[in-house]
Amino acid sequence: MTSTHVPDQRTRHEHLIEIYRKVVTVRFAELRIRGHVEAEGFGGFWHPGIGQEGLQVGAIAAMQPADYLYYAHRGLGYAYAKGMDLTALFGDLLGRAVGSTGGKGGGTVHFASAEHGVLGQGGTLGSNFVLGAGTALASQLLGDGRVTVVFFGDGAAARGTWHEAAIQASVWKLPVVWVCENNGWALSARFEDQSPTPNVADRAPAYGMPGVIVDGQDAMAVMDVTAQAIDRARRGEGPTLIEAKTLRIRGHYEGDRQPYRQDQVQGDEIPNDPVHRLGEHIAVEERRAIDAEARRTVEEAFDAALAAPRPDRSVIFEDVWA
Amino acid sequence: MTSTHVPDQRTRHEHLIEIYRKVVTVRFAELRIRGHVEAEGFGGFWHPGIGQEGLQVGAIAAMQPADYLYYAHRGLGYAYAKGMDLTALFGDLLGRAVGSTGGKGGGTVHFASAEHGVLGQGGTLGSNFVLGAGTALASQLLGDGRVTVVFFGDGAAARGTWHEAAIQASVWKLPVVWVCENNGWALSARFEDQSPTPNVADRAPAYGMPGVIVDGQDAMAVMDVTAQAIDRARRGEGPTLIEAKTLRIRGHYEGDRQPYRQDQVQGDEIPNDPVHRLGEHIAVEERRAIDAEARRTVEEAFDAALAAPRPDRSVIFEDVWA
Amino acid sequence: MTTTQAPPATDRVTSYSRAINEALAEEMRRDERVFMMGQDIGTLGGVFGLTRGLQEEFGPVRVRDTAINETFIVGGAAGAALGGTIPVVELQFADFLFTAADEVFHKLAKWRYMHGGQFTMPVVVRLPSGVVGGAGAEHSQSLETIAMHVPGLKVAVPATPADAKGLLKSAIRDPNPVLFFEHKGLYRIKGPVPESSDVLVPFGSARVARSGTNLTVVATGLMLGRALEAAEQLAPRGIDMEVIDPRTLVPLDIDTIVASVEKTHRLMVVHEASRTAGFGAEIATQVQERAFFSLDAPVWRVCGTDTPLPQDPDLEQACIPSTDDIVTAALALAAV
Amino acid sequence: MTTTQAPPATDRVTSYSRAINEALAEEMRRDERVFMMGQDIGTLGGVFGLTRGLQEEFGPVRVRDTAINETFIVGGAAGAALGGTIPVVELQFADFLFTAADEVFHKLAKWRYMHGGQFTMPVVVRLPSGVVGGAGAEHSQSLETIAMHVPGLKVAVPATPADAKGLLKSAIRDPNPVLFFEHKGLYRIKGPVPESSDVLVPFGSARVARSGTNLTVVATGLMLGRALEAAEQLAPRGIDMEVIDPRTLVPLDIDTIVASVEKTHRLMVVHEASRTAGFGAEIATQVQERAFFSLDAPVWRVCGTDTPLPQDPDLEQACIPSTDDIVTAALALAAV
Ligand SMILES: Cc1ncc(C[n+]2csc(CCOP(=O)(O)OP(=O)(O)O)c2C)c(N)n1
Ligand SMILES: Cc1ncc(C[n+]2csc(CCOP(=O)(O)OP(=O)(O)O)c2C)c(N)n1
Ligand SMILES: [Mg+2]
Ligand SMILES: [Mg+2]
Repeated sequence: MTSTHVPDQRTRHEHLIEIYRKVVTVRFAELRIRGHVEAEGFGGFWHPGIGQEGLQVGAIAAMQPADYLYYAHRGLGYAYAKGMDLTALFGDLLGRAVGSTGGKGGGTVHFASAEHGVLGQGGTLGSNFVLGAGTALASQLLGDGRVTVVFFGDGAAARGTWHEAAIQASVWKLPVVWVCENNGWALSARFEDQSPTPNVADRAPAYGMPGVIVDGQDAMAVMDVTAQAIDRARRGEGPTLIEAKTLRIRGHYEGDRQPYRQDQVQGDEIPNDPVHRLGEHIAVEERRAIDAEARRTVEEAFDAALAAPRPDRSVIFEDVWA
Repeated sequence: MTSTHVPDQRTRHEHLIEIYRKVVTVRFAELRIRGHVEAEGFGGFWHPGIGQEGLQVGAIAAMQPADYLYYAHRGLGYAYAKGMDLTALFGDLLGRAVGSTGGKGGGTVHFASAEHGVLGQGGTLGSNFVLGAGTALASQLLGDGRVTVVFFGDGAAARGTWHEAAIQASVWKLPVVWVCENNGWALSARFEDQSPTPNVADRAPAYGMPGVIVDGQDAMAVMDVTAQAIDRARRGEGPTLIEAKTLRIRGHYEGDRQPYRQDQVQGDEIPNDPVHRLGEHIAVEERRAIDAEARRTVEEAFDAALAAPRPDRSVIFEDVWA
Repeated sequence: MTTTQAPPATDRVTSYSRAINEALAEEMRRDERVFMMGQDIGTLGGVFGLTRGLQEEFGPVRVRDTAINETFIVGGAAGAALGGTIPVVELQFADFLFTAADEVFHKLAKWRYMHGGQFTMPVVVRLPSGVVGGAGAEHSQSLETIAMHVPGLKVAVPATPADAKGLLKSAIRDPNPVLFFEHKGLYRIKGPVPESSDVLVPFGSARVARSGTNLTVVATGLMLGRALEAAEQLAPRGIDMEVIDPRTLVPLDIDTIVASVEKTHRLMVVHEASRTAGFGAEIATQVQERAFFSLDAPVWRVCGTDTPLPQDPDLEQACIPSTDDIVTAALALAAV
Repeated sequence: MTTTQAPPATDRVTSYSRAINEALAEEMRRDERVFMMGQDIGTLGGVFGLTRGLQEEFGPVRVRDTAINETFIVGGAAGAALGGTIPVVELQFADFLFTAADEVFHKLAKWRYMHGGQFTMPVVVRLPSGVVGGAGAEHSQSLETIAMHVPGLKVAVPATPADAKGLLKSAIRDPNPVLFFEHKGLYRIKGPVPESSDVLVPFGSARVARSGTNLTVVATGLMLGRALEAAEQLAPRGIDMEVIDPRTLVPLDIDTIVASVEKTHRLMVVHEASRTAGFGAEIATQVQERAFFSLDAPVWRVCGTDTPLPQDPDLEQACIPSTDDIVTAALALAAV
């Protein structure tokens, strides 16, 4: 894979550094949240994205700032990579007024940032398929040149909304890119037990679109295929289905004891760790400096969020109506 | 295609005669209904199946009596072919107490016959996908050896219920056969404008199932491919997607003036008419006798239905609860 | 349709469906961000003909025929609204709310709230509703109450051509999602409609369709005409009915209804939707909450039966209130 | 949970979730046609643990893990019922009724009717319902009223372990489709449950959970406990509340409620679902229809707010009635 598709004029190495910085920041964020959940408990459900940060950050690295993002529920890597403020993200998680949702968040949150094109998430899996296609339709209608990227899991790929959105998006050549994080599990269901084909990407031909499989632990490779798909979408050639192969390291939610799981990966082992894969290409000193800064950024943001006030209960009546 | 898959010991020619008899009976029924609608008007919507009778009868000829049927909305060929009484079918249409629904029918009816395994139809397109898979699941659970056949149109194939049902049916190897009547139109929408692939059957590989295309005007060919699919299903090897290529001769409903339509076929022309295709193989005398009998059967049944009383209005309170 | 006011000089008489068609055309002319999608709305002009001529005027890019994919029609509209457009979509039958229910009741209704108010959701879903003669149990329902129960959706139920036009224009300009229930049985009725393209009917303002003194009747959609007919039949029998059409259920102009009941002391709600847990119950409850001591009798309901709707056109009429049913009930209620 | 009767000698104390689990196991043992499907109900035993141990006992053929396909879970159940089995399916959250709404409100509710009564539809859909602490706007709703409005569905809303078990067993034996709303916030509560596997709680029989003289309160699910707590707090203040749990909304035992109101002359309905067009309105309306002249005051409602539910667990509590809210309202209503 060449670097022709990277979205701006920086060198490939500069990109790698930037991606590493984000991946490692998300990693520290993941660990910080886990620590908090383990120590303090948690209202709601936190779905850790640890181990999947590389593909999240890699794919988003191929987007333009104005492009639209519908993220999935596994972690906050997507939103951070798209430019959202960490304190706002932690604030959402902790139900603080500084959260991007003004404190309505908490648990499996609905981050959003109109400014960064982070359009949110539906709590019902697969609803993002139709919304994402619709946003791409708006871009086509307005001629604004934006592309919409929609993340989803291997489990969500079974929802009928996929079928309805994908057929229409393909026929209308909508500028949308679908990124499947295939981590092998949908809660307790193994992908291999619930899919008639070995890969989600095998379904792409039914929709007349390219299906691309990529190693989801290789952030740079994910960036490259996503960049190609985004280019194609922006050229008006329609959607692409990208399947990033990854692995769910932890339970479905933090605290899930995974009684259903017999595979090797347990606890903290991250095979083919995207942090290490990227890190290998960076000089040790530089990497240490990035790591230290990332850790500090996370600590400061988390502390700021923790210290922020909770919203007044009256906010429940806000934002029902525009 | 050999005759190995015909479901019983009759000769292929005996089968052809029987299929012809049913096809021509359905044709007369179609014409009788059209005449009635044109002369008397009609409460509701009648979706003519004229020109598509060959594939409906052909596919059903491959079924065993105990097998289950979910039909589509295009005519009544399916239900008649599965053994239902014509007077009951016309009675449904005309809102008579003799209808299989006891008079609740009328217009786009919901025929049913528990006795003949005719399980009905959902008024929302595509709902039969999930119901059909479910009935096949019941057969798998009960080990009753039955197969479920589900008819649907090229338009209905876009519904998400297809995706949800097909994945699960394939993974569980449910004994279900999907028969798509691709007549090129979904109301005013051309299939070619709304499908990312040239054929519905092109979508089968996404679901790990065989996709078979057959000339829907060739009733015997449809019987053969359906018989193969049913055998496969009965053997426990899972579902098959059959696409029968046909053409919608008339409007979407009787009375539809089709302002959206520019293609050649108009009015009464039936290219590649399944009646003629079958008829060519039958001696003229024999054919005439069958035709005469079919016409008489239809007339008698229609008259009987017309003469039957309408139900009392009190039936509206029946059958809400078991 | 009986109305008490003569049409003002600047009105002309047109049909309910034409009025809707005009509203769509005018709003699309006014704002380029408005677009439409749905099944068969383009070349065909809609199964009920509501969008006729619009694809000719605005082109196939702004008037789009979709596949049979209600989740996309509504969910795609939600996404398109987030992307800066104003989608006006049609479900071919209001019942198909159920084939896109997650999109309607979760995405449209809650997206703004769930994401802390950062987005607006200016989507109109047009919903041909009610019995039309033989369309069956899944193509004839009146589902507006469900929309009323789920917070975040505005709900319009126009009963006249003027209201259909004026409310639809308001709906398209509203930054909130609106479920717009058009009654299929009213598409052909005619009535006065303002000439000007600037006349809007605001949401949350009930219309007193007939003023009276003995008994208040609240009715919507197809039932409004029947209630007005019933009123004419009852007048010579000494019952002077006030007939109120709320026009929108969310927001609901309960003040106008309460004021009427304070005058008449008796209330009857008439709706086509099945009786149990229909919007009649909500109106009855709010009225007794607010005007309990003004009521001389219980609030009564004349409603659709608690049954699915049969396919047969005659039986289907047996499932919804007739003018006679309203007359009979009114006589009985007046006597309580 | 406070109850007025001491548990009979043959009861033992167990949890609401255990009671449900027992009902499932007993009915599967009793009738081979009963099977279950849903997401994560097999190896995991359900996200809320309700089906734990059942796949071990009955095997993966009768306790089946599905993909994420709610239309199949419900529509497949409908088809499986037509094929001679008795499906008991789980939607992971009651809110997912909306991802399978066509299947629930059209297929389950109307198939028998549409096809002239030739088929029965013995399907139970288990629906973990209500707020549970941070599950958000699309995982916390109380949607039972919608099911009440669409004819053809029975609706159970058990509030105690005994009722959860007894009603679920009745539901599985019922030839009609049943939506079984289990309250997620009650899964861990404990209460007396009969030892015998033959004890059924019939549908349509309300339970007087506390008898009283001044004020009738109707409450379901999580609200029942809060109403009973409120009653204890109010007793010393001179208000003797009668608390009634209808247990099923379809059929609804309105007779028991009306009889109580004829004694107390005041009624308050408490529910977690959003206020507008919730089942409180239906109960209020039926009561004033039938017992208008027995009422000394309007029927009041203490309900969930007309807002989506925020994700935050504390804010979410602000959206549903607390014990304090019930106490305050009861004091005010008693003073009307
Ligand atoms: C429509 C719907 N069904 C079920 C759920 C419950 N649920 C939440 S996450 C999840 C598993 C998702 O698996 P996958 O899509 O592979 O994402 P992953 O968790 O593996 O990242 C399930 C079943 C839901 N939120 N929405
Ligand atoms: C879910 C749903 N959407 C829309 C409709 C309205 N409708 C009825 S038939 C039809 C066209 C169906 O086309 P196809 O499936 O190809 O069948 P055909 O009429 O060609 O036999 C449409 C859009 C419906 N009944 N259900
Ligand atoms: Mg997964
Ligand atoms: Mg077709």
